[in-house]
Amino acid sequence: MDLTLTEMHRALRDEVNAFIARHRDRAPRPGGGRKRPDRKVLEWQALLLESGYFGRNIPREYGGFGAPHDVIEVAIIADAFSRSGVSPGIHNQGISMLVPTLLEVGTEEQKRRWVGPTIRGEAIWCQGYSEPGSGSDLAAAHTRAAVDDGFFVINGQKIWTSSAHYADMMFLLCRTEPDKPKHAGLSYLLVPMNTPGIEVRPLRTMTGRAEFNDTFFTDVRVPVDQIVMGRGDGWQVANITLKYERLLLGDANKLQNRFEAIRRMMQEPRPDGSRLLDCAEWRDRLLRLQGEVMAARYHNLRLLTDQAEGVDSGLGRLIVKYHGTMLAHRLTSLAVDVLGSAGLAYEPQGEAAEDDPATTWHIDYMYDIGLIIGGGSSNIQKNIIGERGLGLPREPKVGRA
Amino acid sequence: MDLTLTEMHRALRDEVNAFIARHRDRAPRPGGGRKRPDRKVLEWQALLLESGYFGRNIPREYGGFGAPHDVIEVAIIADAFSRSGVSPGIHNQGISMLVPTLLEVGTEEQKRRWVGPTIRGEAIWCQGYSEPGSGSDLAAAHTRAAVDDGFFVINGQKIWTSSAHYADMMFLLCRTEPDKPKHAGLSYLLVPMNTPGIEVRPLRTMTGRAEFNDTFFTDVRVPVDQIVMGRGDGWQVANITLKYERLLLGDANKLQNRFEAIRRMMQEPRPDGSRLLDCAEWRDRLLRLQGEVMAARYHNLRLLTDQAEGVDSGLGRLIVKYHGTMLAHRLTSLAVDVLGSAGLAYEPQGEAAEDDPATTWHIDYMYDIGLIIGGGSSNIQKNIIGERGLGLPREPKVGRA
Amino acid sequence: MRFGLTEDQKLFDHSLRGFLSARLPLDVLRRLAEPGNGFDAGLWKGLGELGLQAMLVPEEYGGAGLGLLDAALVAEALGFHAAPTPFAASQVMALRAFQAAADDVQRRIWIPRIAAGEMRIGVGLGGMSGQTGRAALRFQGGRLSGAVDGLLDGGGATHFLVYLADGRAALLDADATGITATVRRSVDRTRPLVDLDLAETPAVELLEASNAPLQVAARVRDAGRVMLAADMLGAAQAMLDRAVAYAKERVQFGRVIGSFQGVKYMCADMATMLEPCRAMVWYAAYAQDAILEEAAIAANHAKAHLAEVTREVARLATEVHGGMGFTDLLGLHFQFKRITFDRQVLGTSERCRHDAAVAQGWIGA
Amino acid sequence: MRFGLTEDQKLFDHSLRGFLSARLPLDVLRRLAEPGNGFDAGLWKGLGELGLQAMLVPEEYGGAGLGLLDAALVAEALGFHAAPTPFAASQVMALRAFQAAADDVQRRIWIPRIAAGEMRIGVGLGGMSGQTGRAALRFQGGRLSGAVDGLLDGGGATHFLVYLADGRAALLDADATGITATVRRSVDRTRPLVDLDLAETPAVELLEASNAPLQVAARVRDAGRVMLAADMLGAAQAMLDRAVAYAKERVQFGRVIGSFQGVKYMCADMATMLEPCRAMVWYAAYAQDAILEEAAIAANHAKAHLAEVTREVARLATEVHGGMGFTDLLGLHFQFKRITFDRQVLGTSERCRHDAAVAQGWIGA
Repeated sequence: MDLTLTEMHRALRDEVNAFIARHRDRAPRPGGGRKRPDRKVLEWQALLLESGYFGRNIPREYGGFGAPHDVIEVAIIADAFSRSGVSPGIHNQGISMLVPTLLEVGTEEQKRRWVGPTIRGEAIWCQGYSEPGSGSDLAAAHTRAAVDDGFFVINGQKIWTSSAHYADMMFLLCRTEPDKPKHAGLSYLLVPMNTPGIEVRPLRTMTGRAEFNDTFFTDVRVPVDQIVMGRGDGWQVANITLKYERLLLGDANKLQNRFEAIRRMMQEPRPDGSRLLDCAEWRDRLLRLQGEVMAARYHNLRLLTDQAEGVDSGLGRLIVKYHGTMLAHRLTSLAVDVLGSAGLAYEPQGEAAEDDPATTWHIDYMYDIGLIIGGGSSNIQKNIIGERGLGLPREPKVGRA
Repeated sequence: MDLTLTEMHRALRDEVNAFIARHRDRAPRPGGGRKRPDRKVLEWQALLLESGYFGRNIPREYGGFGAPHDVIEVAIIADAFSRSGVSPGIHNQGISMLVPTLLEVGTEEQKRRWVGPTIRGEAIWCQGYSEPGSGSDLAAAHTRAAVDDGFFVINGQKIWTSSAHYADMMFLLCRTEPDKPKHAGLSYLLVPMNTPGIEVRPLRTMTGRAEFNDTFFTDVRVPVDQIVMGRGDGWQVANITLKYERLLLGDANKLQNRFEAIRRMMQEPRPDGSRLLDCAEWRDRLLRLQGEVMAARYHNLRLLTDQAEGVDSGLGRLIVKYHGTMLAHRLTSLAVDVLGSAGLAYEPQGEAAEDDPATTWHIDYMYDIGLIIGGGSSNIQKNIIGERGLGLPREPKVGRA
Repeated sequence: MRFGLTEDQKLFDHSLRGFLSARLPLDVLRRLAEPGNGFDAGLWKGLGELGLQAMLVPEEYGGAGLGLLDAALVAEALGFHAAPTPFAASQVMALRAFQAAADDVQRRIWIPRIAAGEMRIGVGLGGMSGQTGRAALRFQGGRLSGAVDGLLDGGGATHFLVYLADGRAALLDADATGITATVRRSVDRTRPLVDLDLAETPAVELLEASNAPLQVAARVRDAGRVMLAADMLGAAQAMLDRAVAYAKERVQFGRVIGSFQGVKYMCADMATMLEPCRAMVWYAAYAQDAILEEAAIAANHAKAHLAEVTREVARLATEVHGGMGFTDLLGLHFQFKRITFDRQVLGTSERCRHDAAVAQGWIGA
Repeated sequence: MRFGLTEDQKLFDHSLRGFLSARLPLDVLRRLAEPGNGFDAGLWKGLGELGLQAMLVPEEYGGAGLGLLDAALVAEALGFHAAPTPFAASQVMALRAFQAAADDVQRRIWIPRIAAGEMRIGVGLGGMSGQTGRAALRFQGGRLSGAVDGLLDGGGATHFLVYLADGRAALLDADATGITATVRRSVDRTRPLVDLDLAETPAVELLEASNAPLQVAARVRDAGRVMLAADMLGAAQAMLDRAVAYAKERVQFGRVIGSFQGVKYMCADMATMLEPCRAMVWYAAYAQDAILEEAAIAANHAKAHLAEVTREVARLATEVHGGMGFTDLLGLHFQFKRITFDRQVLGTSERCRHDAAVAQGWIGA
């Protein structure tokens, strides 16, 4: 255990803070992610990459900064951006999920072709996993791709493709070997979204917004080399991507940011001059959550260390998604209660409405349930934790119900 | 809905209160149940029976008071004894579980023979259900009874027999039809505990006390007419008994008594003069539990009405054990926290120690977990609620693991 | 003598639910909810024909003279179907305010109009309810100035009943001079919140015939809290019923998902939490009319407890539906948001529990 | 530069656990725990040989100069094995009190004796810790009178360190005149609570060399809270490990019970709650030495959070074992009671969270 800052760490911290102070006017609003990055976002991203505050550990040959892994450095940078409220750069599915997957199992050519444009925000990816009939049971995917003259020809339907309406590319899980057993018949393809035969229809959720899409494939042709690993390896690759998705979904920095925002709300005087933080029953509720968020943060530091040292955290990693999404929902539950009836006003359609903290908390209160369900529902997570994490036996197989 | 008191109800209330005031010196300490009732307990029980404050709705020919069912009357009597802190009579497994079972499916002769002595506290029963290999899976019982010359000859072992060391009788679930399927091979026998071949060994629990026993059967002979319903009907009879056990375990009056006791603790001034009830975080915790206890109490009134009207409450009844035992444990959790370190002193062996509220709360805190497990664990309860209460499909059968 | 519904109550409940079920299929609900003002003239008329607007009104004023338990059954059914119509404030709280604090003349004028369904009354309790938002009113020379936020049942209202800090209540005509009513569409599209800005608005009536106006206001508030508890009960029951039905149908991993203990236990947990709530709501409603010494305690605990339980049920029922539960498609979210709305208005759980402690004399007001 | 244990720490942990595992099989634990005084001379000697008594003592006084993170690993291992021995108060809190508030002479006399394992020091913080019970002491002319309840590590103690209300601490010889030490066997048979009655008992030393005695006392208390958090972590981890092992073995309904989602999810829930607690305990311990501005917040939250989580784990792990978990037979209850004890002493969760709020300046002390 060594969390003391070396001279170099102190220098980095000062440097990041100075960077933020000097350039914060050039930064876009934090958040976003529901639209294609605009020029301001792209320029900011380029500046962050060049300064080593984004993609810090990604090798230079793939467009990153190429610094060696250092947990404290990563924590220092995240902390400085979080406290200042300045955008830490783009976080989308391509960056958080596809890039680490390619770095882990992609070919040299795939890494050179895709990592750079993706982390620069130029190539936007969406995820083609879930289907109407297979939500939790991803490996039951029916979308099929038959080989014809050097091309995969894709037919089928995906749902929950979150940025399909403006994405350039999709990483797609589909069935290429229909004669093989369920898990062995899948492949992981990289599909340009402008390929003829792809139709994207917006999917409205309980929040009132259309954060997701249905995506339909009719004879969509992609060259056979647009595959990660080999034919029939799709389930393996998809699980690597899911691993990164689940870490993203349980993100401790997000929990910390939320907690701080709620604390600030409770510290603000209400119309009658009193503060909710002075009411012991409310304060205790906040404190309980603070304790849980702290545990999540320190746990995250432990995982980052494991990652830097090339150690698989095992159980410690497997719990993150379930733990983080449930805790996030409990945080937003407190937030909406703090807002009381004043938080109910809600106009989700307008761009401006998203700046209203009350509206945002209520969107999050619902969206969090989507995150509990998405990326492997809580029950799926508990299966994984129990079976892979604790070594408990699987549910016995039964015949078709 | 009619909870208004008629003139007759008011008269009953006054009468009960007057009875308590007049006779309270003759009443034994409430609780007990870990020893054979002594003369004082038996005399008090006789007085309650004769006055119609116990066994009120049991027909006269079986030794009860024979009053028609009336929810309000039952509530009035329970409430008066609860508020006064005076013993409402004996509650043991014979009275709460065997008597209603016999009244439901026993023969006329069985009712005449056993109900009276049992409710008078003269005949003490213990329950022979669980076995070392079959805790949750009761129907897997291996204890067998073969017929020989007009007798069942019993061999095997039961655990969790709670008053076996002083009981007169056991109601025993055992396998009499080894060739039939699991659930169809059982019978429900009434076994005198003084029959040769029965050995009782105390079983110490986590509380430090021996509230239960292991009971061993070696060639124990009971006449073949000592059976409730017929051979192979044991699982059906056992389930009737379990129904009453589960209502007993989730008892709303007990929850209410506990809540009131904790409220009184929190209202008492501490050494520094402050009261825990004035600390909003503690008060809110108590209030949350008060709300839950209220829901349980009103729900119980609803069940009593159904019972009086001969309606099966279905789901409403099936949830009682799980709901009540979990809530009870949360109540004792608050109680031990209220006591703080002062509650830790613990001498469970002495008789006097049981008068110490601190000790008692810590015993209950652990014993409550036993009650969550016993009488069908929470998982078993959730299966029952889901399958019988909500009509969800059963777990598919699989071959031996 | 018995704790349960009468045959009459069961029949009425049955016909009301039949009506709502036929009248509010999902596509109609979507259309009615879109404007978000919580009022539809056709639905209002139909509910009037079923007797909803006159049910609590004493017979002498042309009503059915029923009690709050009957009203709770209505609120539960409205919550179950997420019906976008005024009721809790307009037909229950406002009527109770008139009964307890109006003088004879006022009663004779207004109560028959309520019974006839001619009035829809948005009610604002301001700070007394524990709601957040503005609540600063001046009453002088028969005119009201200032602002009060978050009136209930204020969409499509003909009148507003607003409480002053001293417990008196002023009845305003929705079309009066100096009145600006902002109807705020809420998370729950089936009911809005209304903010009033008042500039020398003339009061039609002032309800001040009670000797204990603050106590009367608290009773009106408690009646409203019971109605919201019942509404939450209905909405949560609908979500549970649908989750159970979905779990019996949906197949994953080659099995109906309800056969997995994971899903089964979620349903069992919901049922275990929710089932005792029904008796609690009944009791709390009944107590408002018949067991006055327990009325405040029961009402406050019912609101708080239902809010806690139904929040869990709302989440779990959505989870059982998986991704589909999170979409707009199934319309499950109407009940989800109904629960959210009920929880947040007329005081959050913490506030209601605080009021329950006050009602028991544990602490000062 | 890294968040994790060093190779040295892992080795030490491994050898300590090996020792405890060999030394405390269930039958031995039963025997040692029966008197309930939390002390066994043989075990004490063995742990001394492993270096437990000198580990935190600076090298200049004959110790190993390790930090609180090392001590937390020890506390975790002791909790895992429910070891009936003084440690948290005797070897950590007392030593820290000497380091922070003893003068040079006092240090030179006493700290080497602590390192040598010659002293076992029961510590009483009285009201400062949030413990219930008596805490009224008068100090006059070098003598102490009055009473203080609930000292930790007081079984088999050679000395007692008791805090006065002003934050100074008096060291008493256990055999001194006027001292009555009542060793109360507790729910947790592996550690007792000691009540002291004092009548003009001479103090051996008075620790008063600090300029901010109340702050020092709070730091001693916080170090104790971290040790208890670590102890709970170990005890809960032992219960979880055993529940998982049992779930892999026990057959019901023709299947290993761990293959049922019902049981599997209980285990998954326990692991999900407990796993992040390990990093929290490490951080809280490390912060006491190296990140002083976060030390109080981290210590108080660690104690409170671990208490909440391990209470749940204790119940769930017992439930997974079914009836067997409730018996005395498996000895699972030793860890259950260890958790109970740790939660109830040095301040309950509500108190620790309150102290965390104070440490952040949210409210006054």
